[in-house]
Amino acid sequence: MIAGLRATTEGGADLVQLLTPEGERVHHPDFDIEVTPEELRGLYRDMVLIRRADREGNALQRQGQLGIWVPLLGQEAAQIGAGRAMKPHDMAFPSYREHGVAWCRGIDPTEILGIFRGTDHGSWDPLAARFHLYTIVIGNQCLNATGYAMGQRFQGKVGDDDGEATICFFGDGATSQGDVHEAMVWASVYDAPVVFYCQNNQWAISEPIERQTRVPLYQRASGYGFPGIRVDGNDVLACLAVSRWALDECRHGNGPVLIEAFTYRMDAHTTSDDPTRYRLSDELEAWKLKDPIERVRVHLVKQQWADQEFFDSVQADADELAARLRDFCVNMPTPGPERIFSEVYAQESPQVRAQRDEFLDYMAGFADAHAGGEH
Amino acid sequence: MIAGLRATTEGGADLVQLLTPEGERVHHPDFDIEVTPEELRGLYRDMVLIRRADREGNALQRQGQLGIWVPLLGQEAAQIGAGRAMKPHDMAFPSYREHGVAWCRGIDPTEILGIFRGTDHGSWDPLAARFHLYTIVIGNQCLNATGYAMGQRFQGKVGDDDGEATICFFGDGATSQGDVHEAMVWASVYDAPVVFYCQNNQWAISEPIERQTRVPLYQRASGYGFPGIRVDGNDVLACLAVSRWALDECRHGNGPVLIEAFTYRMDAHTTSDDPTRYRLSDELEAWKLKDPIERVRVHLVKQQWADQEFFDSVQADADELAARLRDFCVNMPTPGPERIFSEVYAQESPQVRAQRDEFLDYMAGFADAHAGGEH
Amino acid sequence: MAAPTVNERAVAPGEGRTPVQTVTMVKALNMGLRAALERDPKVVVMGEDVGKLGGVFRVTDGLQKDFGEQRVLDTPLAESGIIGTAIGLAIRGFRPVCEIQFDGFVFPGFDQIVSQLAKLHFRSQGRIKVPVVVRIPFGGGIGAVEHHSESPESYFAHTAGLRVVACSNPVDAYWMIQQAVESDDPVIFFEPKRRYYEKAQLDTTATPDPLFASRVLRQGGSVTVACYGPMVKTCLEAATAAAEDGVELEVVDLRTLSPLDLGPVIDSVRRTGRLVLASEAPSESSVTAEIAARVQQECFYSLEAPVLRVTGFDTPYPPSKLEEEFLPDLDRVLHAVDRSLAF
Amino acid sequence: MAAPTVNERAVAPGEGRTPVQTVTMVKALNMGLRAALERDPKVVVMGEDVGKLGGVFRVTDGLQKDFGEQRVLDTPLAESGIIGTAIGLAIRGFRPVCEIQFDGFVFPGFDQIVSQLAKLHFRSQGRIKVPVVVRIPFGGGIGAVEHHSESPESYFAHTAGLRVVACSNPVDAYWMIQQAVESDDPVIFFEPKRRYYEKAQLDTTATPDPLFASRVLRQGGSVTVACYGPMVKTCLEAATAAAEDGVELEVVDLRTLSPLDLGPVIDSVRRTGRLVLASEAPSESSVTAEIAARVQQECFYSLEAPVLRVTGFDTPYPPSKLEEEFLPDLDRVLHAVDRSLAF
Ligand SMILES: Cc1ncc(C[n+]2csc(CCOP(=O)(O)OP(=O)(O)O)c2C)c(N)n1
Ligand SMILES: Cc1ncc(C[n+]2csc(CCOP(=O)(O)OP(=O)(O)O)c2C)c(N)n1
Ligand SMILES: [Mg+2]
Ligand SMILES: [Mg+2]
Repeated sequence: MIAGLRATTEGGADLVQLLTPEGERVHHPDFDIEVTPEELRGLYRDMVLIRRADREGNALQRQGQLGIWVPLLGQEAAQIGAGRAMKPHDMAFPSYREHGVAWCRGIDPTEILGIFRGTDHGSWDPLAARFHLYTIVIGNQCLNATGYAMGQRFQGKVGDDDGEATICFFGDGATSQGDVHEAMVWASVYDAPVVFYCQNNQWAISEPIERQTRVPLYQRASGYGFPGIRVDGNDVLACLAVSRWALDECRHGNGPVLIEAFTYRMDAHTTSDDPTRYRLSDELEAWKLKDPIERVRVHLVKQQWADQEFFDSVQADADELAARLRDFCVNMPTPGPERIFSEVYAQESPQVRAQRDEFLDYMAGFADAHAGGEH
Repeated sequence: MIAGLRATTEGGADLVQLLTPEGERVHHPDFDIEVTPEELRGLYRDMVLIRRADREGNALQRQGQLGIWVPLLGQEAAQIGAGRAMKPHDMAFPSYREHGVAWCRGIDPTEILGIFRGTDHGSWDPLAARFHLYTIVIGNQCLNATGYAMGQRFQGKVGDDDGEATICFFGDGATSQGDVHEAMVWASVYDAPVVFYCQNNQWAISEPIERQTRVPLYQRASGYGFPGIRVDGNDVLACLAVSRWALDECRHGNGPVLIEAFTYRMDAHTTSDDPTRYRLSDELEAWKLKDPIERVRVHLVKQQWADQEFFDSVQADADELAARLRDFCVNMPTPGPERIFSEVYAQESPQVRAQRDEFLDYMAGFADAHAGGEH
Repeated sequence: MAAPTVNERAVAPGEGRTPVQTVTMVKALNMGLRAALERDPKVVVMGEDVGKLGGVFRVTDGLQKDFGEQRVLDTPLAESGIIGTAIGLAIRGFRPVCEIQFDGFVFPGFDQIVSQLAKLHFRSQGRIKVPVVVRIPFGGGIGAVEHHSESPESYFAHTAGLRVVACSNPVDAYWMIQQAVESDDPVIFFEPKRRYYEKAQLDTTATPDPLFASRVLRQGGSVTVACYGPMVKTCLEAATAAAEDGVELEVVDLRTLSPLDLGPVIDSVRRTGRLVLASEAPSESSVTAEIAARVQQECFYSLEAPVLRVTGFDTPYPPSKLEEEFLPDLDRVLHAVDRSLAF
Repeated sequence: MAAPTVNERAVAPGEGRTPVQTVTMVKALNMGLRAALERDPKVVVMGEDVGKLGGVFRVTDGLQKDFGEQRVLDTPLAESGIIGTAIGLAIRGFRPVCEIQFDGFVFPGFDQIVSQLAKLHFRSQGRIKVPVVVRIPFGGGIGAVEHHSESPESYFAHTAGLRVVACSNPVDAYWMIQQAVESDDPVIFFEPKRRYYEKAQLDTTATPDPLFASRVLRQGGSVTVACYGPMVKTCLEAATAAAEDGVELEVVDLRTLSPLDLGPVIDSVRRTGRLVLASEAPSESSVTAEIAARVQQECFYSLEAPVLRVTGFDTPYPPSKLEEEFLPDLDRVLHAVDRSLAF
């Protein structure tokens, strides 16, 4: 029986890789791309900056400025590769860890902070940025993304190079949710132009991938009749290449596609989590050798596509971003209580209005009473 | 892309078949079985009798004795094959159409009538019969079956010829439900001894199988890492053989297994349905030639395994069963209103008791008032 | 939205036809959906069997034929999928109308309704609108098997961010479904299936009442009776019967269950001093509980009797041979009226 | 069941240890679950991250280590799967205790709860028992992101066939979880997560109160205050504050939300004539609505003021920086008490 086959097996032939952990450029029969030095420097910069922002998020949480932070550490390549593969009119539906994709959509990391500080649920305009709000209920966004993609198709925006596509992000744990399955069913029977992008970071909080599947996740796609590809999720070039191909397939009308980006969550699940309770440091050490940024740095150096000045300037940009983030965070205003009652409905609800008015009155009276020294 | 491949394609090599529509015995490298003349006569009798019961159900509905009937017409082989493959200690979780499986579990068809007459939700003891109650919410029972099978395993009832297994019935439409997916995920990661038995009868009410999938349904299994097999669902021998094999795999610890029984719903979805609105009679005519009973009859005759006397006696048994069903049905008592309030909880709820007492009082008073001629 | 609204353009499709006709609720809903599909190309109808079959109750009969498979979608069989993709379509700018085949089958889609549909407008600070209508044929009385006769409205009324309405007659059905489609908020739209084939005169040139407003259907000074959906007819019949005994019931059709429009109920109770609520749903933590809680507060000094509720029992819906006993009927309403008057 | 029940055998695991100890609610629940696992081999604990991690709140800490992977199951990530397989295990004779990681994540499992868990006993005329416990850490106040602070109890209270309870302190938590496991009915078990780390003296040799009973925690003659879960502490503090002003609150911890045990509330209201209900949940069609509806009926002649409710608003739970405003606090309870007294 198949029970012996480990889902975590890092498939040799299965795994699309264009840049080895050692920084060697390798070639792939189906998914090769050419990148210019400038492009590669850009990808490097993206990854360094978003990692820096991520580390700052962690620090801000430790210092009590954020309630929680959800780190992306280790998943920079998976996210930047996919994010940079998107065309402006493509749409993305993130989970809650896709700060790197947000970055590629032009969303400043400051716009994410409110979610974790507790002042809002994301301050960007999801329609303008073509990047949906973070979705926390595992799997929900996959159906929403599929519906959106169906809409792209119904509006005739699919069929050629100018077509639109949607990409949907979710984790290895999410693959067990019924919603993710239903999304794949819908996408396949409506030929929806949606790329299902699963970041298999090996863990769903404390549960290893074996708790979700017996076989590699990309194989799920065959059961629905669309292609599934496993890509080295720590290889930004491979992620870019495979994502670009998949989005192109979708925009041309050959969707959906499933991508499994095989990567690793280098940090805790969130700042509330304590991974020492459930995983060994060995595993972490092994994955450190596959760092997504380091291999690009090595390659840039080897190819002489970047010099120290470049690396220094990226570092400076990163530090500036971090400082800006920190500054923004500590100065973020807290919304007033009227926010509780605002935008609950598009058309105002008399009931919510009454509750708001009563509460604001009460608060005012309370302030008066305090002013007057009474209870 | 794969979009062109039709899910309804009756796969040549894919389809396990042991008895052709013409009544020819064919052999299969993996799933062959030997049946004695007596066994085959038994299967024939099962199918004829359950079809007769089914037709009587339809008639009883037409005559107002039942509120609705859910016909199995055309699916006799799929159900009798699976039902007869079960060992006494195996457990079954039906959907709502499995009258043939119920029959094999020793449940008299009269015990099903209450569901459709509106007097109860099935009068058999599901634990004693090892046949769960009918489940109407599509897909729910697949998770319940998987949990039950996990229990069989946890209790050490799996591992050898004496092991136990569970079989779960659902339709082609059901495969789209999240619950069915989650059941397959759970079953695979817990090695649960459960056979997923999908009767693909080509239709989910008015929706053809293409609305649920691009590719044959049995292929779903490969995405979870367990075997999926498509069997000719109108061939009782093949259904028996494949089910027996699958149940044996499970009882030995090699579960789960998915079986797609490729068959056809020859009647309406239910007596409330009007299939002329959505499907052409051509299709029906083509499937008539593949009748599950007729091919067995032909084979029995050709092999001289049965004579006219046998066929007549089966017919007589069938007529007797129908008469008994009718008789039972028209004489079924209607439960009193106290049934509304009974067994809502294992431990009586004071609230339900109060509502019952108040209502019964009210009914009594009402009767008195009527007796007294007042309103 | 550039398209004219139902109020601006109250003439039904097929102008030139006589505007007044006798229609069943099924027909009225069908006409309403047709009008919505004609008025706005962003409207799509989706659900199980809504296409060729026209839905198991034929509410969508003929729509796929006339509007095509991209406007009227036969979906795969999964309610979370239906709601979840409808939300995605709404984010893209569509106005999906989802059919849930029967009340008891809305629960697989409950998570998408509660976690996404109800919250996206608030979450996005109004940047995302999700004008999804979820049509649910609800209630009992049709002799069906389990899960086909439930009254799940309270689950939705308890969910902030949703609007919940119930129609009670063909005329309202015609207008309310169009207004629901035009609402920029998600609307859970309950249709009393046992009233589907009852008829009324529909004037498609009339001016409809607002969607989120309750309405006094019969005036009377003895006891106020508030109800919705399938119970409206029952309560009107009860009022006729009571009148013969000289008891005048004021019957309010609530129409909107969330937000509630209790103004007419409160006005009425201030006059009658008595309120009976009628609903098929189990009473515990329900819409009728909410109304009782509010009215006892708003009308504390006017109430001459406690607010009484006539409801389904706090049990699962019974096998259908017992539904006549389970469902509140004219007699149980009158019994409550009597008890109220006896206080 | 052959195993001794919690009442028959009230001594905690590790007898010989001192029976009285100071414990947090998390620790009390952990001890209670441990006792249940020890007492009956059919008990299994299952959910996301309940194994090695011991649950995100550590309620199941150490249980997998001591009872093994077949008694304490880290499940795949899907709530319908958790509940649905727990039901199957229960049919097979097990007594599963499911953990839902946070309140807002129960909805993917809602269908299995409403359609199967709640109805199987009734459907099978008592032949099938489904003694499944669904533990849900609920309520706000911990500064979390969306979906982690909700109060969904009313959805379950509205569902016939379920029992719904909420503990408010470590001692109750210890006993109630064991009693819930022993209940032959499905129990939705709410744990007030913002009280998880508060402490109390637990005497594991004491005799617990029955599970489905409310309890007067503080006596007083001015106003009755009924509450549950996280609001109990708030209301007790309010009572202390009120006492300084000479107002004596009688505080009832409801404990069981379905079936409700309103006897103590009604007795109290008959004495005080006033009732304030407190809950974090939105008020519309909620448990507090139900209590108000019943009390106005049962105590019609005793009430000197309408029943008042202090609740979360009818809005989605806000971003956490606003939760202090959203959640009813001591002052809002006292404000309602004042309003009640002013009638
Ligand atoms: C429906 C639901 N159940 C549980 C949770 C709690 N939860 C948040 S993240 C998480 C693990 C997700 O794992 P995976 O899908 O692999 O994504 P990752 O966090 O590793 O990126 C869980 C269980 C949730 N957010 N939603
Ligand atoms: C969750 C749910 N949604 C909708 C329905 C209504 N319904 C009953 S049977 C059916 C079609 C089922 O098709 P399939 O799974 O192929 O089984 P078949 O009836 O063909 O045996 C539908 C939509 C239901 N029972 N449950
Ligand atoms: Mg993960
Ligand atoms: Mg079918």
